[in-house]
Amino acid sequence: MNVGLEHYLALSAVLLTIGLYGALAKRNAVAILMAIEIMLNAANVAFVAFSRYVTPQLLTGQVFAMFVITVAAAEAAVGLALVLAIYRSRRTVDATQVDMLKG
Amino acid sequence: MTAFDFAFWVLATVAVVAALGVVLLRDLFRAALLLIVALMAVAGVYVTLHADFLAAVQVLLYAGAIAILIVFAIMLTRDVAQGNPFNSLHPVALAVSALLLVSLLWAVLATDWQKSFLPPLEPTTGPIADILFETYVLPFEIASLLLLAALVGAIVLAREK
Amino acid sequence: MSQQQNELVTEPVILNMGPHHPSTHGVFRMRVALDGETIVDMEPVLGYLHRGIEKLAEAKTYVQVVTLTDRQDYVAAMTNNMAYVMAVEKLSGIKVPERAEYIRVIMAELMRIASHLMAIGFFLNDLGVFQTVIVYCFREREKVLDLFEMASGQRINFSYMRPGGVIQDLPPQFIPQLKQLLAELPGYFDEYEQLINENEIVLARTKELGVLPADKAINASASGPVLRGSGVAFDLRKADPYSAYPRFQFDIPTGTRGDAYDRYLVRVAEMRQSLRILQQAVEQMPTGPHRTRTPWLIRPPAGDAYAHIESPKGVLGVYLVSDTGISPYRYKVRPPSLINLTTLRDLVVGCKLADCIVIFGSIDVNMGEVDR
Amino acid sequence: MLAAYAYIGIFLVVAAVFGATVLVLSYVLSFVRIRPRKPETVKGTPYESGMVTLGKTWVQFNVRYYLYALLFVVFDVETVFLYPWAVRFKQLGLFGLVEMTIFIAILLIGYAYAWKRGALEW
Amino acid sequence: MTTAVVASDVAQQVNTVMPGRVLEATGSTLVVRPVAVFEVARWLKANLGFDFLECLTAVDYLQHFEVVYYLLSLSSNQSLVLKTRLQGREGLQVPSVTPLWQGADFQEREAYDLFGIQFDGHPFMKRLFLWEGFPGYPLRKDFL
Amino acid sequence: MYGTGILKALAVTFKNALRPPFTVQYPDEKVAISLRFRGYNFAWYREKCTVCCTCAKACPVGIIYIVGRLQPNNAYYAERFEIDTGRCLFCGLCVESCPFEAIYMGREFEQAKYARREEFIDWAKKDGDPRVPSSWFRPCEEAGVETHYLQPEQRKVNL
Amino acid sequence: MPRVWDNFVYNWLAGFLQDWVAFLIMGIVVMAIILNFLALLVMVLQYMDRRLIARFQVRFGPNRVGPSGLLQPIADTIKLLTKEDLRPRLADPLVFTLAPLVVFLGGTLAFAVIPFNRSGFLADLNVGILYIFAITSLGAVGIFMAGWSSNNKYSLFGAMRAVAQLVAYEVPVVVSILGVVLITESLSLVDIVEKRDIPLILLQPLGFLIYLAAATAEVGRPPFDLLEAESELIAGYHTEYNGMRWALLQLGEYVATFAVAAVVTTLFLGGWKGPGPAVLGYVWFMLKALFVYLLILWVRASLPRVRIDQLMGFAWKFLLPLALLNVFITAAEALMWPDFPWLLVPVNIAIALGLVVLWSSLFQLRAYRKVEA
Repeated sequence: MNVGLEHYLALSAVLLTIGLYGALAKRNAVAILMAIEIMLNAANVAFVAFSRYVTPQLLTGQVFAMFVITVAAAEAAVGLALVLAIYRSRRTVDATQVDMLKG
Repeated sequence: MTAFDFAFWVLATVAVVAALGVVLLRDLFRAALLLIVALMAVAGVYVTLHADFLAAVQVLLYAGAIAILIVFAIMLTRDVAQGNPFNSLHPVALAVSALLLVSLLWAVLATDWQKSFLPPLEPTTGPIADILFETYVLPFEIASLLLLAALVGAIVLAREK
Repeated sequence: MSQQQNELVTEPVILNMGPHHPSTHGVFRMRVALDGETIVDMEPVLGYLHRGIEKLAEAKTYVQVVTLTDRQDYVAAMTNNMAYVMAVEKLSGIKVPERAEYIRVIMAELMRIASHLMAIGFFLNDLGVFQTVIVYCFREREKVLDLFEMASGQRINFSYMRPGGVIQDLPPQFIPQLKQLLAELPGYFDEYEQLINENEIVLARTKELGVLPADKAINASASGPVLRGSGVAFDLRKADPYSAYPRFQFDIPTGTRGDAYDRYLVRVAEMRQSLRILQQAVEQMPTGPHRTRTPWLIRPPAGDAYAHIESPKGVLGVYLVSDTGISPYRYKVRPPSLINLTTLRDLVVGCKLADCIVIFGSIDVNMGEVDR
Repeated sequence: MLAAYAYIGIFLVVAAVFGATVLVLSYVLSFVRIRPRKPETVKGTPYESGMVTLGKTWVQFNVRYYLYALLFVVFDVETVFLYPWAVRFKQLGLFGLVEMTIFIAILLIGYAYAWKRGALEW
Repeated sequence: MTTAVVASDVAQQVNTVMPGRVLEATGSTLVVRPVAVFEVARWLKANLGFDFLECLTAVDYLQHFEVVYYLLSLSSNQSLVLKTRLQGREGLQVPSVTPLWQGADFQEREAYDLFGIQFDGHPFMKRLFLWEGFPGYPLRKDFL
Repeated sequence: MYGTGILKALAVTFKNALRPPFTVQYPDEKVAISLRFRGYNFAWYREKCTVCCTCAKACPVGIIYIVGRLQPNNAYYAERFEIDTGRCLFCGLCVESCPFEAIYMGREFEQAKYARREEFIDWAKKDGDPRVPSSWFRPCEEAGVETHYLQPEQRKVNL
Repeated sequence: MPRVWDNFVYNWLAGFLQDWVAFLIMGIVVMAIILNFLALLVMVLQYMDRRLIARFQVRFGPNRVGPSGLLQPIADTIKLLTKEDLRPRLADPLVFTLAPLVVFLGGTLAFAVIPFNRSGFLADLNVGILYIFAITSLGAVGIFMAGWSSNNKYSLFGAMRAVAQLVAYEVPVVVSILGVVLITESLSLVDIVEKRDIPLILLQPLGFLIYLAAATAEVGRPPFDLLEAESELIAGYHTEYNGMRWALLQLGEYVATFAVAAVVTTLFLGGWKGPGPAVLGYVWFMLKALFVYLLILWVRASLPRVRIDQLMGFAWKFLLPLALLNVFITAAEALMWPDFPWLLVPVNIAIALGLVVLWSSLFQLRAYRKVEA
């Protein structure tokens, strides 16, 4: 079977699942962020695959992927800064132990 | 199997294995390095999709910038020695993820996608610019606002004082 | 800084700089506590070159000790010889002939040039010039050492001076060659100044760095270019003129801010003043004996004597105690390098890792002299 | 287009093999007694100016590194948008210039803020 | 030319302020009691302007140890030798002059290292050249 | 200012790059050393030596070892005259102290040996060897010899 | 298909082999040639380095092995091959071994897109410039891996500095090239060379200066060699490396430096263009690239190293604003004179000089010592 849209979507799904699993199951906040980056990449793969196979003459999907990357950069910057801030006050990056809102 | 298929399978395998490594490895630093590998493999996947500009962006931004940010965060939070353990929700997460995977795959395979068989555009840089700077002007400017907000917010959060 | 602010920054790295480090000028060791790149604490650890020269001297005759003094500050051995023989002369009341005094001054000033050349070369090396300036400086230093070799037969460990004068008169070729060198050197110094003085990177790296205020420098007994760089015009050649120095015209160059750059500038200016002194010494050179006859085994009367000279590194003092024996009862050196190091910790704390090396280089110590 | 990338992919593999070969060659030489192999405890210690290492090596680093990385990420994203703009600039014309000026201006606010807050100081 | 101050004059002045501190005054050498070193040094620094401690050393005379301070005044270009004698061979103690002159820091440590003289009030009285635990004090005459 | 200092520095290094090297190709090319050079290969003259051992006493490190034998004519004959040149300071005090001008410093400097014991040399056994005495402390040796040291400019430069 | 492969060998191979097999064989042969050329080039560069530095320092340099020391690099290689393999006990073995490989790849892969001649390139990418920037930043990751895994504090400092340097200079590097892209409207290196007849250094003098400074810094060459500052960090990130691993690190570093020279040649100096027949393109390219390398070398022999905070300040406060200004000035020029006539050459040079002077008087590389509150 020739590689086509379904393959890319399947790859995207697998990556998304791995990312989700990591994001849900990890203790370390930085590891969770890394898992989220994988999820965003999975979404990007889907975007670009659609762009390639559904609208090959229109690169909207790729532009969307660029915006996603931008968002990912912003998310990583703020997320990691948050992790640092939490680490500063709590001396831990264990996401399960961070329950600030409870006071 | 064509060379194109071969490339896809290799890249997809590398991406998935590296992503699994990111999630499963105990050594956080190695996990971060594997994240870079995974991101590069995804860039390769973009290339197979004729999105070469995006692939370069991916390597430049993800592998070059975001990954370095993550590595710095690892060094700053000093938890490398403690490793990268799973939390108590581990089995639940596994179940949820498996469920998601099954449903997603089912959706992917069951849907009859409207494919177009036109040749892809080449080179991509120009058309992207056209869309970006003519159709999506507002999102583009908002992206800069987002980046500004992220910058300011992160500096406020990360500063020592 | 309060505890709150400091939380994410703490956990200093303890780093050993030295003894086997490319830029610790021998075997100096700094135990540095770093926060990121900033130095929060520093402790100098000495003694890797301690050979017990002071103890050894107690078992040698007065003349034999001269060979030990060569090995204290091995880049400026001539001045070590001079300080020591001056102490012996003071202790035993030996008069030195006029010509010998002139020869001594010539040697001391040449030594100052040679030592400062090396200091500048290594200073720039510490700043990160890939060995270039040091090679240039060694080129000139070699010429000075050639003169020394001509007079004393050695390039490093001269043992040239003896109580009562110098061991041997200057060879006939010495003065012409010295004159030639005196004509050449200013051009080379100009070249260094062109290479270094206006270089933006050098300025950025050394200005306002390691500032040693004058009062602090005096309090820390700093001497030599370190003290003069802080703006204190204290030079034993003027303050307590010895040997033939009262007869020469020269100035004491001083700095204004007391930073690493000023110390460098003072060194260059001092080399030019040394040239001036040499010029005058060559012109005024008297004839006569180069040495008064002294017995092979000197037996000074009981007592103590302290002689000090302005060595390239600073005030080099020798304290001798005699018990009328043939060897010193106590031989003590006041090493300028060691005492100039006193302020190092204060200068270094708060700087960057790279600055630490530069400040250390700007003080210009010689570990042979520090540890003895 | 894909062919060009295929070359690069092959080049990557060939270069990696080349690099690995060099390492392996050196490793093989230790079996034919050309390369010495005399392990010793001291040889395995990290070099720290000839002294025993004090304290931990992998310690927490200063947060200033992170602030720089942060700025870097934001401006790297910016440059990524600049490139397609530059390629199509002559078509976009004045409108493109205005657009990009606004974009950069907004980011420069952040830059100025970072400068003001001392994120550019070490 | 650095002039050596006449020690007997200084001794007189010191005696009027702090009687009984000075033991002996010959030439430019002032010998004081060990306990009085810091006081006298402080007085000398404050009143006679001896702001530069050029040299600090010790000598082992077998019966006693002598600690020698070679003081210099940069303003008036005068010099003075201050000495003190410590009897006995064990438990030697002198007040440290480091609070007055930072330059005494390493020199006192050196004297401690090589002679075993404790300088009270020194902030960091550790061996300078030799390692901690070195047996004995090498510059003493009874060492080796 | 404005990077001119950097340009000046570059100019200086460029100027120096055009000069001939000042170092020498050591084993092929040797810089002449001064007549007073206190070096290796002591020149010892048996006929002048009276085995008074002044040199041994003058030596700060005590590396001169002399064995003498009283001859029938009431003169001493040096059977051994050893200097451990491996530990020698080359201070020249032995030369200076010799009352009979029997020992001279040499003008050699290539001293490397394969073992320490080879540095322990019995000069009494090297009677016939050619001697290269240094004129250090013995100005009489200076006569007739010229060229003190080679100026780098005079050297032939081969790159 | 690049034309360098479209030759008789390929046709001959394709005559009796399957198309893709011929393609593969051809590819591997060409790549092996490029790799060996790079390895040889590094030897030459290293020899040049040592000889020329020696010239700047008025000494001889290596001259004992072979005529004029020409065989010195080979002797060094043999020595490095036969060095004992040492690794700190607490080092991370996998990362420690892989790091030199990554550094090597980071430098080498850039050469895949650099056109040595009109048709002398491996691949012509539409995003060639971005590819080079993306790939060379990989080298910094390798350096970071090397320093991190060595379990040595000096190495770790070197690694942190390497990444800090990458982080600081990537942006000026990328922005400074934008002027060139604005003029040539392409990201492909081949197009950029083909597009204009005059070397772009004349139209983009400021961009050239910024790129040269920033790229030198990015590959860690003096005066920005903080990652292996020998007077501070002994050897920085490769303190613990020896033997062949070290050789690979050095190889990667030299290749990366030469890549900078090659990129400068391609973008600003007109690449392979020069008088003479087409084959001479290779020669012209190499000559230009070696000239740029010589400039970098000359600076190395003359200038002291900057401090880490000055390094970062220089990138963020000096180079980045200038590069952005350069982009806008070029854009304005492109609006007014889309063809970039010759008239703009003196104008641009004047603008460049003026801006450099203006900016350096605003921002002085002054010594900065933080006063603790």
